[in-house]
Formats: sequence, structure tokens, C-alpha cells
Amino acid sequence: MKRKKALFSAAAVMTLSTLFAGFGGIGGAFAATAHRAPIVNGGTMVQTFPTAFGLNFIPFLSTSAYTAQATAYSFDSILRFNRKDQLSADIVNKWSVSPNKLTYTFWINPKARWSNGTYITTADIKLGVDWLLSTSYNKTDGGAYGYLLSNVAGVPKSGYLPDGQTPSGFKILGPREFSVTLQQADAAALPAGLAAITPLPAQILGKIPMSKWKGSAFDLHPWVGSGPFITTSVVPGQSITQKANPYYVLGRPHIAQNVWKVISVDVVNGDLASGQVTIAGIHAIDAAQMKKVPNLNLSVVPTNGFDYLGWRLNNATFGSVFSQVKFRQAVEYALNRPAMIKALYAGYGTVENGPLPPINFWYNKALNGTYAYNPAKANALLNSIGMKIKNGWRTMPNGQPFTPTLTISSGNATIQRQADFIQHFLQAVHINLKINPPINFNTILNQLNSDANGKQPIQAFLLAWSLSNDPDPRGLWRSTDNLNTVTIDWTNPKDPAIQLNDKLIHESHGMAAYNINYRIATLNKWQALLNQQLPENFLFDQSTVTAYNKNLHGVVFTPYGNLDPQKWWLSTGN
Amino acid sequence: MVSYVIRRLLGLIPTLFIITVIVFSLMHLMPGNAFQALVGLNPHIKDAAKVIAQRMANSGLNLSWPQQYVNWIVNLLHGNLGTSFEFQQPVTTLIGTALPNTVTLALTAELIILIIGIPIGVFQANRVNKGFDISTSLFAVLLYSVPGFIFALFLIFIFSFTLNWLPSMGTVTAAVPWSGDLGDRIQHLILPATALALPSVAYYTRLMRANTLQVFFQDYVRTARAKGLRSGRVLFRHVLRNAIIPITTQFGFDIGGLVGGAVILEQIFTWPGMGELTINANLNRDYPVILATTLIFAVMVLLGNLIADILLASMDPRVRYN
Amino acid sequence: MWERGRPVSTLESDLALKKSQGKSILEVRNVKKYFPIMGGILRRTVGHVKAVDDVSFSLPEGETIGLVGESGCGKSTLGRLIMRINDPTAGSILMNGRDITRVKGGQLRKLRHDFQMVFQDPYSSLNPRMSVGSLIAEPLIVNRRGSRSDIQSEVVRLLEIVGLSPEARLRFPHEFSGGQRQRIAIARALALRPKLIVADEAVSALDVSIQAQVLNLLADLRKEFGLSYVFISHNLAVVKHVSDRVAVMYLGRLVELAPKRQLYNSPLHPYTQALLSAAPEPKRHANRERIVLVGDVPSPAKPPSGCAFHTRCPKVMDVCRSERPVLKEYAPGQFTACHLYT
Amino acid sequence: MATSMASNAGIKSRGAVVKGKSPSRLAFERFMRNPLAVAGTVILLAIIFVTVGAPLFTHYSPSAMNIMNTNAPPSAAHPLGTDQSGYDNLTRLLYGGRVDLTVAFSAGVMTLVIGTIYGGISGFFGGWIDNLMMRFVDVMLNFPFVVFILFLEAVFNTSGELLLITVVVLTSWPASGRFMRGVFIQLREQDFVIGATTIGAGTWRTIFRHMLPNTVGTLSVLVSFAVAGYVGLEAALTFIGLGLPLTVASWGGMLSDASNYTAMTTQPYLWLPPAIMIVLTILSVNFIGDGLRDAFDPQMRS
Repeated sequence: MKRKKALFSAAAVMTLSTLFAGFGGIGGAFAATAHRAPIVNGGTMVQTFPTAFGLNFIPFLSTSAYTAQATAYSFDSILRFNRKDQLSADIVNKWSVSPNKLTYTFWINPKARWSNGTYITTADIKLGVDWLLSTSYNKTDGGAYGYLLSNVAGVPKSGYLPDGQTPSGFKILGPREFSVTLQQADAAALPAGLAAITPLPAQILGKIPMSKWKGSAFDLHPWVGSGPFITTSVVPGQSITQKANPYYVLGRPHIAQNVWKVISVDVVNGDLASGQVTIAGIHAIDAAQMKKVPNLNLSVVPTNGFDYLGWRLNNATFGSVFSQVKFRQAVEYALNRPAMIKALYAGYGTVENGPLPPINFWYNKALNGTYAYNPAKANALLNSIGMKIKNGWRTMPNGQPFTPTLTISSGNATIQRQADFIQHFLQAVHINLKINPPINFNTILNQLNSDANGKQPIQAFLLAWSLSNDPDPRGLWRSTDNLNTVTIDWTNPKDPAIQLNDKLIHESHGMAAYNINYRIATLNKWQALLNQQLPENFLFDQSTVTAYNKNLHGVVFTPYGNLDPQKWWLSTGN
Repeated sequence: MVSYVIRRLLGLIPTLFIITVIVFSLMHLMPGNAFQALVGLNPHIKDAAKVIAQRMANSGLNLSWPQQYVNWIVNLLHGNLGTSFEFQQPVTTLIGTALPNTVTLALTAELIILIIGIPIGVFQANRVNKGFDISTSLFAVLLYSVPGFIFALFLIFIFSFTLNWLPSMGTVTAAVPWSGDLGDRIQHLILPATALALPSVAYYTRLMRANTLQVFFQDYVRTARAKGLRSGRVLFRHVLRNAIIPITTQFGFDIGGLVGGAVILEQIFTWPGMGELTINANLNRDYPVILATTLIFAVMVLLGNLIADILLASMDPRVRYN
Repeated sequence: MWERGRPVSTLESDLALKKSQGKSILEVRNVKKYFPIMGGILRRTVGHVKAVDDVSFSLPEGETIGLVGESGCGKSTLGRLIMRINDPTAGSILMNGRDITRVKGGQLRKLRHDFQMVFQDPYSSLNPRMSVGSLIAEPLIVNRRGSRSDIQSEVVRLLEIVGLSPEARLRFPHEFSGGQRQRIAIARALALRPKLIVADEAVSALDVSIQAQVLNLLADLRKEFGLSYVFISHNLAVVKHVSDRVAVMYLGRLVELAPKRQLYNSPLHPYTQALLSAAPEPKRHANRERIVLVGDVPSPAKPPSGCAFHTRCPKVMDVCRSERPVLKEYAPGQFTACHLYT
Repeated sequence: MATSMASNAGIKSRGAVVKGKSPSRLAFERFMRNPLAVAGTVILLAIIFVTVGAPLFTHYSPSAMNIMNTNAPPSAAHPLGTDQSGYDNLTRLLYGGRVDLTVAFSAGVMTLVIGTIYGGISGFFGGWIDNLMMRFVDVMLNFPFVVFILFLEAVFNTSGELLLITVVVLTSWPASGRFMRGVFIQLREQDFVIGATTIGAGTWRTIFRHMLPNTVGTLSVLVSFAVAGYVGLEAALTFIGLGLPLTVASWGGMLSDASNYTAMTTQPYLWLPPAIMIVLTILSVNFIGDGLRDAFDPQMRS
């Protein structure tokens, strides 16, 4: 009923070393739901989207996260992340890396077939590669994934090639064997890019010029796929119906039919209770009530992401205060984050003191317990930078009044409550933070984007990032990264801390990072640096609360999503 | 008559022209654009500003506003409303799925209004100040005083959540053999259409009652009664025919109003219609969709008014096409 | 598209004017009022409703002229033209010998002191939210006639003149009967001491007994203040009661203009004859022939060619269909526009 | 001789001078005889009293959050429980009414003022002025509300009561303008208005002394129905997220917060009170509007 705002989502990357070292930081922590009864085949499961989905179902084409979710059920990429968050076999079941770490060779699983029974070949792989690098794809708005292959040899700086042209780095070695050669060695190359190569059905799409793919019959309703569930019908704005793929490479799914339904988050609980929806995410605040519903189970898993309170360090009015590390540390001490988690998420969340959530394999455990709620320490820090208290409120060191404003987006009650709490706790340490009336999310983006001179009205803001499987800090945290400029503003190249930050990030994916211990050490150092510097005030991570019908079994809940739908099954009767 | 309709239709053009010009200007005065949200936050696009500029150029957003407007008009005349930035679909496709849903909802609501509102109003007037009249009048004021969205909440609470009789969202049931059947569609229509109709039912009842009463006291009705005509015959032959004229006008005006009112209810019932499309487009600065939805809403309202006038003129011989 | 045939001669009206005697308080010269009819896709003027079509007469000081005709004949429009509520399409109106047709704004407001109007419906002609006192005082206040106390005593005097008690000024129009309201309206019209009063169906909304009282009041006031009246009514009996001369209108035109006695005793125009025969006149001989008009009044937007009355005239001749009759004097002081007498 | 008639036609003196009852006075008397209208007035006054005098009924401040006591069920200390921020729901309900009523009344009055001025000018002067002004109204009547509110929100970088009032007024005045034009055109043709011209009253006197006072009945009816409509509109807009910020206490906001399956089925104390307040307010204002219409236009009464 309300407009729910999607948070920022950034694709981060996973490094190769996990794969080879076989480290499973989180494996087993989130076990599959127990099933004692014999597995039953058949049945229909209903999953939900909170708002309408896009209508382009060719992989990578849609900008809608929901469409991407449905598309991911229909098209598998060559490798997948398993429940231990490691890369594992999918359409490709074998691969090797050359000693110079530049050439990767892949072998297609001999059992890999399209849903119509024909075998997946290197021609299909080539079409997928060509598509990601095509002019048609990259020139459309959906062309956001061209970067995945930008490190492949033969890809020009522009990042794309004429339609149908294959980069020189991609070689077909046989009907089931191909290799990819990179321009530069990169510890994150496979999980960050190559693993995402997705074969496309050359038998169908190969016959259509790429410029006509978008909006084609196949795009609107892809009737052939390589994933566990193949789309049978699409009702725009309402539902996508998919049936089990009998030839799925990881085994025929137990459930016969999967339906994605657009259901508002306010109603979804009712549909869960009545059994009309099989599995859906719910508000943490509703968990206690939903637990009482007899036919439902709940799953709570941490999310791989973080909420933060950002400060425009270059702000013309208060930037001189915001850019002081001690100020940001004082804020971190001043906020009672466990209390906020309890109020906002009924306790389903984790305090975060750095850029990675504690559930993450790469998390630096030394960060635990830092910045525990301590208003006295906050006051001491603020005193130490000369912010005196006058008439009950702290002033700037120069005696001017200090009245920063916090900008939040409209339409999201939780964010607005978060702001309320932050104001409440900062007032307790005499910081007179004002909350601006909520404004449109796009307006916030625009103002953050064009804030080079610090003259835009935004001074402080609340945002959240969700990360994906690997916490590659590139893209967000380097001082040169566009997103840093926009959403963090920790970019001063003269600041030694920032120089160190950039250096650590660079080292975390270079040749040396192929050594897992080296990479862990580097990332730990980096997290400790950010924990001390607090380029932004890290807050917490909200857990994902999923309610699902008791007759649904076999779901693998992980911080990265609910995995292995082909292994889920529905018991009959209730 | 024909020339009247043609003249009125031609008269719509300047209005639509001005509306689109204003919307066009407002749209471009709004900070932010679709591509900033789409491109600006992709961590892997190296030169986001350049890409945004390129995308804007591809969509013609780098041209001056007047030029963009002219392009839009020219495309419109070719039946091309552009391509949605957000959905990457021709706007006509998006509208093609959203508009029929909204129209179905509005017309069903209109039907409910007429079927319930008119008879009750007439019966009230016929038994004026008797128990039936007073109780239903009071009830009508109550209905009229409950905003549609609160109705919606009650209806969902009772019929979906508690009784589990009717679906609370969408237009069809997904993934069942009967999906999209007439019965299935009607089931989905009942709650939103009722929520949309109920406040208006009350309004129409009141209007109809007042009109009927007014006609009752006209001389020709008194004459008809004095001649000894049965009251049923008087009611239908003389009273109804005249009392219904203002209702007809209201009906036309309501077509536009109901489509607008559907915006809020569409949100509540996740009804994939114009309301949802409009709000999304505005939030995401999806210019082609904003323009198209604005145009369509305006056309609906204007056509509704036109239909009202034509109905009025054709039913009431005193009103002619001036 | 003004007129299909030749332009209508003004000769006949000149004649009518010349015959009037004494000093004229009001002269109406060839006055026309056409309302455009819009049509077609481009809403161009496709024709005109000729509400008043070339009417002339004059009114000597102290005299009353009665304007009669069926509803829609243009008599009320003519009254409004005289009052300058509407502007005539053509022709001129002279008040006290001065052409007031083109006078506008402040000058017109000053001229208005001399001519006032009494409307048909006393229920709608008095602002319901003003007390009777302020209603009658308003013309004086607007035109700055004296101090506040002067005006108050003048209001009381005016109330007395029209036969209402002074307390009435504290009350509101809705507390009075129709006849009393019409007296209030007359008092208001009298406040500025006008020379001419246009009474548009001034008594037709009243009960018959009250009608007589108001008519008597009007007659008394005429003597007392030397007023002239343009008395517009569809009621021949009422017109007969108050008028010196009577003008009969049909479809925007004058068809007969004569001193009262002549018109009622020996009407010339078949239309006048028909009107009189239809009017209930208790004194008439019972055996009088009753002329019944057949057919409807034609639309003033498409008046018949020739004599406008020919579609309903019992004595219609061929010439009536093609040629428009001219208003001419056929008996002393009695003008008519009819081919029967040529 | 004129005076001789006073005895039979004039109003006889009854000793003391009796001042007449003005139409407004009569309307007021009729209004007070209408039980529903009186009930509506009483209810509305009660609602205004408890919202304006909120501090008398609750000792919590509407901005006093208690993060340690969020989502509490009803208790003696919090008769309606607390919300997700730990605010006392009863307090929010009372203070929220202020916001709703302020928005509705100020928007209602402003719409009518603008509508009357605009419609008055258009209707009184007529001709090409009227034509031009009405074309503009046509445009504005068709102007999409959503575009407007998002545009203002984006451009003025704000949301809140003032913006909401602005948007409501900007989108509602054309309808009232058109309506008032009709009223003025009707009035312009009334004999007493024409009569005002014939006695030499100027344009402004005619408008302010003769026309405007005669729109009072219509205006008060319109204001009351507009207010009723805007209470619902505020709630609806806030409900779908286009109105007030969700942390500003308002009935629409409270309803919106509680309008999910869980709250609706298990926590009626969250959504019933604001829903009842909204309906009660609109109902009472509608009763008042009906009463006013009957009072000012007694012929319409059956």
C-alpha cells in the first residue's frame, strides 16, 4: 500500500581464492530446513515481488531487480555460488587457470541441456559473450553488466564491440570447451566477471539481430531456458508463472510450478497465513505475530549489507566539523544501536562497526564490540575538538552555532524512524541535529551526484548498501570511485588515511591476493582502517525475515538469497 | 449534433496542448532524471557522467525543450508515445496493459453506482421522510463520509483477511487452470470496484433523491397525478425520465473522476492500472510515461465531460448544442 | 445576414413620431436588438434572433405608453434597451431629447437618475440580504444625496408615499407579501425622483386584488410626481387601466400603436383583434366574435417573410407573404402595419 | 392620498419598533432546529476541542519518543499502546488531528477564496475575460495531481503540511472557481443585481454589496463539503505516501502505519482510532454542510 523504496544495491564481487582454498566461512551456519518425510514431486509454489516487475526477460537486459530474480530462475550462468558461498559447477563443470593467471579454460557439463532437450554448446556461450559486449546491449539502458567482461582481451576501452563480434580473448576450443584470456591478472576475475557468463539459446536468439532482441517475443516471454524453472506465462504487473525444467543440469526440480506474484508487503502476511503465498520476506516487526500463525515457519538470516549515516565532508557550512574523525567517532559512540535495532527490527539485526557485516567470511573480528554505546565518551571526544556547549547545544569550534540537517527519503517509514532515533541520541550529546522534511529519493540522488562544491542542501543523509557474495571494495570505497564521490565523499587525496585505503584496496585483488591469507590480512587491515576513520557512521544490518508455509521443505536460506530451488519440495496435506 | 461533437472534440486540442506543455516544462524543471538513478549508481560504469550524457542524447534529452516537445508531438501524431526509460518498453505497450485494467475498474464501479444508487434514491423520494428514507439517508451520509481507501481497508479486512472469500489484489489468479476466466476476473473486481463505488453510491443516492423530489413537485407531475394516473406509472413515465437528467451529466463527469480516484485504490489493491504506472513514472522521472499518462488522464476527463454534455443534450430537449 | 429583402424604410416610424404631441420624455428611434445565433464547427454567427426589430415611438411627458404582446414578442427586451441594461444593435434612444444610446460609464450613471425600472418579480428584484431601509436608501447613498439623517428621513417619507409604515425599514424583504415588496421596489425606484419609470410586468406576479392597489399607487404617483411610464404587460386589461396609448408588438415589431380608446374599441390589426377577442372582458358583449389564432408563434430566429403574422393571420392575403407591411396612420393617431388597409 | 393607503397595505405599527430577522439569522435558526446538523456541530467542536486542547488529555508530548518502549500494547499508561518509535498512540491521535484539521480547514478556505475571486471575476465580467479564464480552468481541472505534488516536492525540496495545502489548493481551486462562476452568472441575471445597476451602483458596490452576500449560503455549504473532502484527501495521500511525512503525527499516517495484515488482524487499537476519527470528522462536517444547505435554501428541504 505504501511505496516501498528499494535501497541502494551495489554488485560487489567475490574473489577466486575462496573457490580454490575451499574456505567456507558461513557454510552450515544456515542449514537447509529439516525434512524427515519422503520427498514428494509436484505442486505449485507462490513467491512474491513487492512491486511491479519489468518486462524484459533476456538475461542482463532488465533493470528491474524482480525481473532479474525471475530471469535467474530461467537462465543459469556458467558457474554458481553454493550454500557455502563458493563458486561451484553449473553449466560448466570443470575449469582451469593458466600459470600466468591470464587464461581460463572451461568445459561444459555433458548433461547441460536447454529446456527443450537440445544440448548447450559453446555456440550458446559465444552468443552470451557477444551479447554482453554488443553495441545493442551496451547502448540500451539495461547495458549495465557490460563491465563483467571488460577485462577480457580484445575488448576496447569503450567496453563494447559491434553486434555479433567476439572479443579476441574468447576462443572456442570444441563443442563443449572454450577459453577466456584476460588483459590483466585479477584475483577477482572469475567471480567478478567470468562466472556470470550466461549461455543464450543460439537456436532461437541466434536468428534474430541483437538490435531487435529487446521487445522481441522471446524477450517478453522466454519459452526456452537453462535454469530450474521456465516461464510459461507473464501477466504484466501481476505475475510470472514458471514450470519445472525437466532437463535442468542440477537435477529436475521437485516442485512442478513456480509463480512470482506481485503482492504488496502490507498484504503479503495475510496471503502467507491463508496459504496463498508459499514463501515471502516479511517485516521484522511482524515476526512475533507471524510466528503464531500455525501453518508458517520463520527463517531469520543476516543480510550481506549495511545501513549508514553519511556526512557531506565537503559541506560548505559544517564540513569542517564533519571531516573531523573525532566528530564521527563521537557520533558512533552516541548512538545506541542495539536499542535502535530492537525498535526498528524487533531485534532482528546486527550492529556493524565496519564496511562488512559480521556474517561475512572476510569480516575482521577485531571490530567486534568497538563503539559500544557510550555517551560520556562521545561528549569527551566532542569536547576534545573544541565543540563547546552553549545554551544546551554544542557549537562549532569557532563558536558558531552547529545545526546540521539530516536528509531522508520520503515513502519509507523505517528510514524516517531511524532518523528520529538518531536525532534523539545526538540531542543527548548536545548535537542539535535537525531532520529535513523527507524528499523524493531521486532528488536526493541528484543532489548527492552534483555536490562537487558542497553547496547542495544535503549535509547528512541515511542510506544503505546491500553487498553481494564477495566484498570487493572496488567500485565503492576507492577515493576515485564514482560511488564514493556520490554516496560517501571520502575522497581527499591528501588525507594519508585515504591514501592508505586506496593502497589496501589495490593490494586486495592484485597478484599477491591469490594467496588467501594475504588477502584476509589486507582486508582486515582495511576494515580496521575504516573502523577507526569512520568515513561514514556505520549503523547496523537488518536481518532478512522470511515466512514460509510448513509444507515447503528443502529451502536453503543464506545471506545471499534462498538457494537451490530445484531441491525444494512441497508436502501434500498440512 | 455531429458538428457539435466535432466542434467539442476540436476544442479539446488547445486544452490538451497547454496541459502537455505545462507538464513538459514541470517535468524538466524537476531535479534529477531517470538515467542518474539507473546509471549513476552502477559502481562499474567508469564514467557515469559521460554515459548519462550519452543515454540522454540517445533519448533526445539533450535537445532544447521546445525541440523535445515538437519531437514528442510529431511522434504522438504517428501513434508513437516513446519508450519508457524505466521499463524499456514502448509506452503504448505499458498503457495498453494498464489502461484496460483501470477502465474496467472504473466502469464496473460506475455500474455498481447506477444499479444501487438510482433505485435507492427513487424509493427514498417515493417514501420521503418515512422510515426507509430516513434510515437509508443517514446510511448514505455515513457511506459518503468514509473515504474510499478506508472502505478498501475494511473490505480487505473482512472479505480477504477474515473470511478469505475474495482476493485482495491483482486482476486474475495466477497459475490455476481457471486463471483469467470471466469468473476469476469478476472475483478480483468485486472488492476494488466496490470500494471505488461505495462513496459515490451514497452521493448518487442523495442526488437522485433530491432530483426525484424536485420533479415530484413540478406542475406536470401534479397534473399527471391529478389525472388519476397510477403512482408507479407517474414515477416511471414522468418523474424518472426527468430526474435522471442531472444524473446523466454527473455520470459523464464521473468517468474522469473515477479514473483519477482509482489511483489511490489501485495502490491498495495492487491493481496494475494507470495509477500505479503514473506514480512510478513520476518517482522515476520516466518522462515518456509521465507525458503519456498525463495525456490519457486529461483525455479521459475531457471525454467524460463531453459525453456528459452530449447525453444531457440528447436527453433534455431544452438543452441544445449551445 | 441581416435582412433578406430591402432595408426596411424608416418612413413609417418617422410618421409615428411626428404625430406625437408635446415635449417627449422618451423617443425610441428605429431600435433593433439582434442576438447572434452561433452554429457550425467554427461557431460562426449563422443567424440572428431579432428580439426587437425596428421599433419607434415617442412618449410625451406625463403620459403612459402600454407595451403589449405575447411572451417572446420582444417587449421586455425593449424595456431593457430603454433602461440601457442592454445595448441596442441599431437605432437610438432619446431621453429628454438627448441621445443616450452611446453614453457609458459615469455619465450614464448620472443619467440614470431620470429613468428607473420596476421589475416583474418582487421576490427577485430586492436583494434578500439588505433591510428595506438600506434598499431604499441605497440609490440615495450611491448618488450622494444628502447626509445620513437626510437620507433616513427621506426613506421614511418614501415608505409613507408607497403606503408602508416607517418600521418597515428595519425589516427584510422576505417578511413582506408580494404587493408590499412591489411597493418597496417602487419606493426604491422613486428615491432618485425619476421622470420615467419602465414597469416591466410590474403587477403580473401579484394577486388580482393586489394588482389593483399597486396600479392605483402607480397612477397616484404619476399625478403627484409628474411621472411618465413605459408599462410593459401581456395583460390587456391591466394595460388598458393605466395607459394613455398602447403599442402592440408581434415578433419584435410594432403592429399597432394607438390611443387606448381607439385600440380597444376599434382595433385595426388582425393580431390586435385576436388578442382582444381572447382577453376576458366582462363588459364586452357576450355575442362578440371570438378569433382563435391557429399555429404557434414562429421562431424569432426565422421570422416569416413579408408580414411576420401571415402564418397565423385569419385574413391572410398573397401580398402578406411577400411584402412587409409598413406602419401607417389609418385613423387619427392610430397606426398599424397591415396590408388590409392599403 | 398615498398615505391613505398605509392603513390597508402597510405593516401596522406594533408599538415598539421590531427589528426584522435577517436571512442569515433565519438560516441560523433553521440550522439550529436541524438535529443532525446540531449533532454534527457538537461532534466537530468536540473533535476540535480534544485536538486543540490535547495537552489537557495526555501528559505525553507528541515528540517524546521512548525507544525502550516501542510497539507496546495498550496499557494504563498508554491506552492505545505505543508505536514503532515509542510515541504514545493516544497522544499522536490527538495531536495528529490538529494537522488534519489545519490542512483541511486552511485548504478549504483558501480554495474557496481563490475560487470565489476567480469565479467572481469570470462570471461577473463575462465575455472574452470569462472565456479566457474558463479555458485556463479547463486546463487546470485536467492537471494531474500526482505530477504536481511530486514536482513541488522535488523543486521545493520539502514535504509537509504547507506543501500539502499548496497542492490541494492548486488542484482544487479550478473546480470551485468554475462553480462560483456559475453562481455569479446566475446572480448577474437576477433582477436585484440588474436593479443595482439601474440605480447607479458601481461595479464594486454591485459585487460586494449585492452579489457576494448572496453567495454566503453557497459558500458555507461548499466550504463544509470541501473540508470534509480534504480530511479524506489528506489521509488518502499520506496513506499512499504522497502526503505528509510518516513521522509527522497525522491520522492518515497512523492509518498507513497500521494498514498491514498483521496490524489489522491483531492490533485493532492501532488502526481503528484514526479510522474512526477520520470518518467521524467527515461525517460531522457533512452533517453541518447538509444543515447549512437546508438552512440557506429552505425550498430544498423535503
